[in-house]
Amino acid sequence: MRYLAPASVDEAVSALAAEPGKTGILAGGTDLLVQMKTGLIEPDLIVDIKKINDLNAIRRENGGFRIGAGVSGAQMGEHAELARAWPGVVESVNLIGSTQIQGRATAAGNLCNASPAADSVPALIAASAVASVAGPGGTREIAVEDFIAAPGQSVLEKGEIVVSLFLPSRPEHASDAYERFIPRTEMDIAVVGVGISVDTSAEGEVKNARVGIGAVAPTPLLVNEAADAIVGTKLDEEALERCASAAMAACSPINDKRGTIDFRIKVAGALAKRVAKRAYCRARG
Amino acid sequence: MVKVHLWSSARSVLDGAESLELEAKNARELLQRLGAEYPALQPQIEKGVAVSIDGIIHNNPSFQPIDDDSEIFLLPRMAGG
Amino acid sequence: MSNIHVSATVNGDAVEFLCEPDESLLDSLRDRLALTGSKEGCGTGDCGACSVVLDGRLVCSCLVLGAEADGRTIETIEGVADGDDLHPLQQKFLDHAALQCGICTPGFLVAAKALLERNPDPDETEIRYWLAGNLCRCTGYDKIVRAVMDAAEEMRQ
Amino acid sequence: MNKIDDISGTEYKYVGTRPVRPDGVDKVTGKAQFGADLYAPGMLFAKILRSPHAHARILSVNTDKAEALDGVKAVLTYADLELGDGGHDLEDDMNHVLENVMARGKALYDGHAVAAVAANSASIAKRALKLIDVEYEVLPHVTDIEKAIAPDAPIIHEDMYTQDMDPKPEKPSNVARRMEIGHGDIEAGFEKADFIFERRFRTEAAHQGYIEPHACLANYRSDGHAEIWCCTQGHFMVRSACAALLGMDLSKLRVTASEIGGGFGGKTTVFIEPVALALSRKCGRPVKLVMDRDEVFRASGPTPSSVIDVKIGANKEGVITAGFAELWFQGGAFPGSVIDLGAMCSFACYNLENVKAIGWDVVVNRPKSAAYRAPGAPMAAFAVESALDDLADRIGIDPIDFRLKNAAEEGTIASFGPKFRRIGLKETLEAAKASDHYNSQLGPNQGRGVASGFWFNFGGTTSASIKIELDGTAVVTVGTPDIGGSRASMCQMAAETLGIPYEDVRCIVADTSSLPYSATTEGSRTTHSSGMATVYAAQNAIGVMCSRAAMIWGIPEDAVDWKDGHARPSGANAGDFEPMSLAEIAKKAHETGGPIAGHCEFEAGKVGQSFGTHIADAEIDPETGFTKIVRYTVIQDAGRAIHPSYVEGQYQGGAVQGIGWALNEEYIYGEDGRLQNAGFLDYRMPVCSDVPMIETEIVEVPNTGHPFGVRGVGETPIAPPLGAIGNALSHAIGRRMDTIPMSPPRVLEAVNGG
Repeated sequence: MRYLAPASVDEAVSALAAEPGKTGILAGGTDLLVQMKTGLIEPDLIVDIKKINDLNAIRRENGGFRIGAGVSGAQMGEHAELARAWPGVVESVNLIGSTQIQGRATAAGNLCNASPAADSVPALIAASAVASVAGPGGTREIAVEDFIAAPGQSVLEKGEIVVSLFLPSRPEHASDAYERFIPRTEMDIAVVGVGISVDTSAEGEVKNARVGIGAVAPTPLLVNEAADAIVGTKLDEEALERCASAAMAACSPINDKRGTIDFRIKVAGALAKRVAKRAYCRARG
Repeated sequence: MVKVHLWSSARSVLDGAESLELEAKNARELLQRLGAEYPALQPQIEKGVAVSIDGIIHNNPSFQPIDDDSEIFLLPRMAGG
Repeated sequence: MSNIHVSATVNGDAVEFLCEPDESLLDSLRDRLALTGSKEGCGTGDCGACSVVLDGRLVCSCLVLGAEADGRTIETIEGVADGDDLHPLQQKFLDHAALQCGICTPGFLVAAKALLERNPDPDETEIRYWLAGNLCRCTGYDKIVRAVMDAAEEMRQ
Repeated sequence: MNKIDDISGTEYKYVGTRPVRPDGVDKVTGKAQFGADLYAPGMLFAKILRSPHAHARILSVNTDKAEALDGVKAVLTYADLELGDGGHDLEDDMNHVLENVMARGKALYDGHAVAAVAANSASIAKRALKLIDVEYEVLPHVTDIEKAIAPDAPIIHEDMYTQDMDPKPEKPSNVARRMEIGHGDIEAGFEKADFIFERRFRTEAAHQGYIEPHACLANYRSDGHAEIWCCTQGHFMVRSACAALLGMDLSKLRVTASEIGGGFGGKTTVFIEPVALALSRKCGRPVKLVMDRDEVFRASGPTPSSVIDVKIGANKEGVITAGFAELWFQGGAFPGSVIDLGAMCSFACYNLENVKAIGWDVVVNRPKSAAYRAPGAPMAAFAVESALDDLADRIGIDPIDFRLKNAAEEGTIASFGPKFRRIGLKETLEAAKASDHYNSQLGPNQGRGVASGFWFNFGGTTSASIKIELDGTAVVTVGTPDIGGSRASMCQMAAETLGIPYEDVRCIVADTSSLPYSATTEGSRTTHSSGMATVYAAQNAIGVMCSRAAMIWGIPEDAVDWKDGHARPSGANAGDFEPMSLAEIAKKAHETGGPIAGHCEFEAGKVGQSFGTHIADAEIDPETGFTKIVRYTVIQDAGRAIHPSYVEGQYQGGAVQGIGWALNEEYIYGEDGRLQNAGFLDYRMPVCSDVPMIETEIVEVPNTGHPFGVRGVGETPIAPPLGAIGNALSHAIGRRMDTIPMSPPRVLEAVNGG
């Protein structure tokens, strides 16, 4: 295996494209190195992107935020403006694993690992986040909800890397939240994860909303029916029930070592209500 | 003579009786006499048996003294963790 | 596969070592630099026994490549004490019997030191959530949390 | 043997205090050397090839390509391990140990070792494993107890017929053995009962969860002598087992115990040490073998899983009239699960006129189980303590009063046979009843549970020596590896007996060539047995020092006695001379006959059982089934706490292991018979933020058989938690929980009336 730490995106892309064998992109490494240790993958080339300076920054852009692919969850949590604007996205990356993991794991890496239960993806979907990708054929933008093709598989072509994630600007009275269910209080992979973003009118009516749900289908889901259930309401109990049942209806989970089908569906409903309320309260300030 | 209480699955050998009488001055002698007089118990004795003398359980019974009024219980050998 | 030459700063000392490209920083510290204080409990970032501080950031050294350490600074358990003077955390762990077998203790001390450098007055909940990535099977965590609180109080004086 | 005058119950200078452990500095500075921390010149790295099948015949193992790989120095198959005689001092059947260390013709579980390689680097060894061609004939498997005992179950050992059955079975089966204990007439007892509780309970297998994977370094020299350096609870056991498995003379093998990163019973047998030694013998180089975490889960020694039917009858006054339990334990692919201990523990806490427990030892396609802290007790206590809780509700009696009314005490005929000597169960129940915790208010969705537990505690073969240095300090040498801080207790007991400051005593754990045989650190025996041996060895040394003082004073030897660290003339010569301190005597040692030392080698007996009672408050989230332990209290009888901090540490550690087992820890096997959660991510042990502070209360009912009144405390703490938390959740939900672990899906199902 060869290890490369290029200084520019172009250098990284050409190295990846030129490699005939298997490649691995190293940002935080908290998924990649685990898969290498357990023999799941044996790359012939690893490209470490952390020496490419402009991937390690969070910058304001058109009122939103451009988060470099090398930015760790801990750095996102320490960025006061980002945490104020997108508390849901920030708490999703600050729930992954432990303090030690959050010091390394990146939102982009979490997205590229393409796990159905990825913590950051439901929140990124709710936030209408867009991934900027560079590759041999140039750059392109991919909405996060279209990024994951199947469990463990993204839509990236050979030689492509995620350069940054863009979170759009926020109108007034808008906010988001993320919560997941795990049997312990830390360290587990999400059994169910729900991210919800809402914009509200001055009077507190939900103008529009987006709901992302993880670990209940082969890929994290954008569930429009759950969002529609609360648009035009002030999040009364009835709207929350409709949102919960829409969330449950969208689930097609499996039985595995982390949860049963019935359990995941019920918890998805319960979490949808809680996360909607939290996002709404935050939006109302 | 010493009164020896057996654990219940061993009692099947004595068609249900809970205890028996034996001549023995120490644990080793007791087990040798027991195996001689009740051959059906010999395999279990060889595999390992604990002897409780007046409430103290000896996992590797040997020359611990036994006197006539000692309360003797035979138990499966015990391992700990 | 050919080895990679790495020069880094470990506990304030300049070091150089060769490592295989897919070798973890934990293996480099232990097998190349004979710093066996960091321990491998799982190799997958789930137990925290290999915790080190990399450029000021608390990480699991089993989930960092040795090659990544080039040009960077690393602090391990061997650097926590100041020569023979134990760090207050080390002394409090002993005073409170906050360790039994001691295999997880290096990871806990490195993680707790990183916490107190960020937040000199953490409450019980903050300590417990910050240390949630460090598994201990012997103590049930009670005396570890008390030792960290006690050390924090002493260091605040 | 020295005469022990009964000094328990008096106040001491060091026993009962909380000094800093003598070996602590190395452990907090990262200098302590654990199993994987040793390197040797010319050392090779080894890896083991493990079966991916739960049950398969091994038709052939072709190692040619692996042996040809550059950097590979030795490849091992089962043919390299031939059973010699020896290992008679061990409880395990050496044939089973041999076959478990490396498959002999049949892979019996996912992870069963099939071959091993030693090479210049770990990565070369790993690549070599892929070049070993193993031809398997996959067979049907079974990993669940109830399926394994069904008539049509696949048979794991064609030659296994259930022992101790009447009549003798003709067909082989997966049931290795039946056992039974008890007294009285349970049918008559059930007749007299006004209330009867009957139910089946199940517990899944759990792992000890020690953070240090098994690790060893073996060095077989050309002169036929060999050394092993490994993390283990018993290096004398490792020596006996390895000598037996390699057909070596015991005297040619020397084993040194490294620091041990947790064991809890899981390191009381051998898994990789014989493999490393055999590899070293093959290539004449030191070989280091360290397990990965997934290997620890798939191929070390978890607990049995269990199925337990309990039936208990009690009358209106709250007296238990009959207790019956039938327990099925699977001990993995080999006979020898701890079914005896489980059956014997089930009713151990109670004074029952009519009691019976039947136990079945079942084999399945899972790794060979090993001990896990009071092995068998947590499962049995979960079933019985749940039954008592249910009966108490129906009788309308407080759960603690119900236990007090039936509690075992001095003179009680134990359900497993002998009469109890003085024990402290009632004292723990009284303390629980009076505790602030038991009388505090509960919040919404919360429930409180109580449970009691017990462990036999052991003595066993023990050796210790103590030497008095010229500078008046002392070094205690014992043979029991120090897992939980026992070196501190040894130094306290030695200092107290010798009458010198605690700081002047060191304690080391000697290797198998430097101390006579000493049994493993297990069975909560270390502070009891090594402690006793340390006191006798110290008294032996005191005898020597008294004779030296007599020589210096020119008075008869028996006219000197010892008090507060000084020799003093006594009897006719009392007051003739100023008392002479240990330091003064030690300084003149070489003039008065040579170095001063004492030793003791004996079968430690006079064991005192340790009883405990726990209180657990649990809060559930009815919408998700999440359970939070909001308060937990451990009350246990230590006889006499030598070092209260480390006694509390055993209480807290055992409680949190119990919390993990009760709520989330389990072995999950797929339909393919493979372990699905072989890692700390999905084998969910409690993390720091999962649990509250664990409150403790040390009850002290001295064990008069021990010089300082010690009762071993290491194992009892894990017995009550499954029952206490099961009862707490049953009250919070309003339905009896009967399956461990009580994970969120199961709690949610119970909340929704499932």
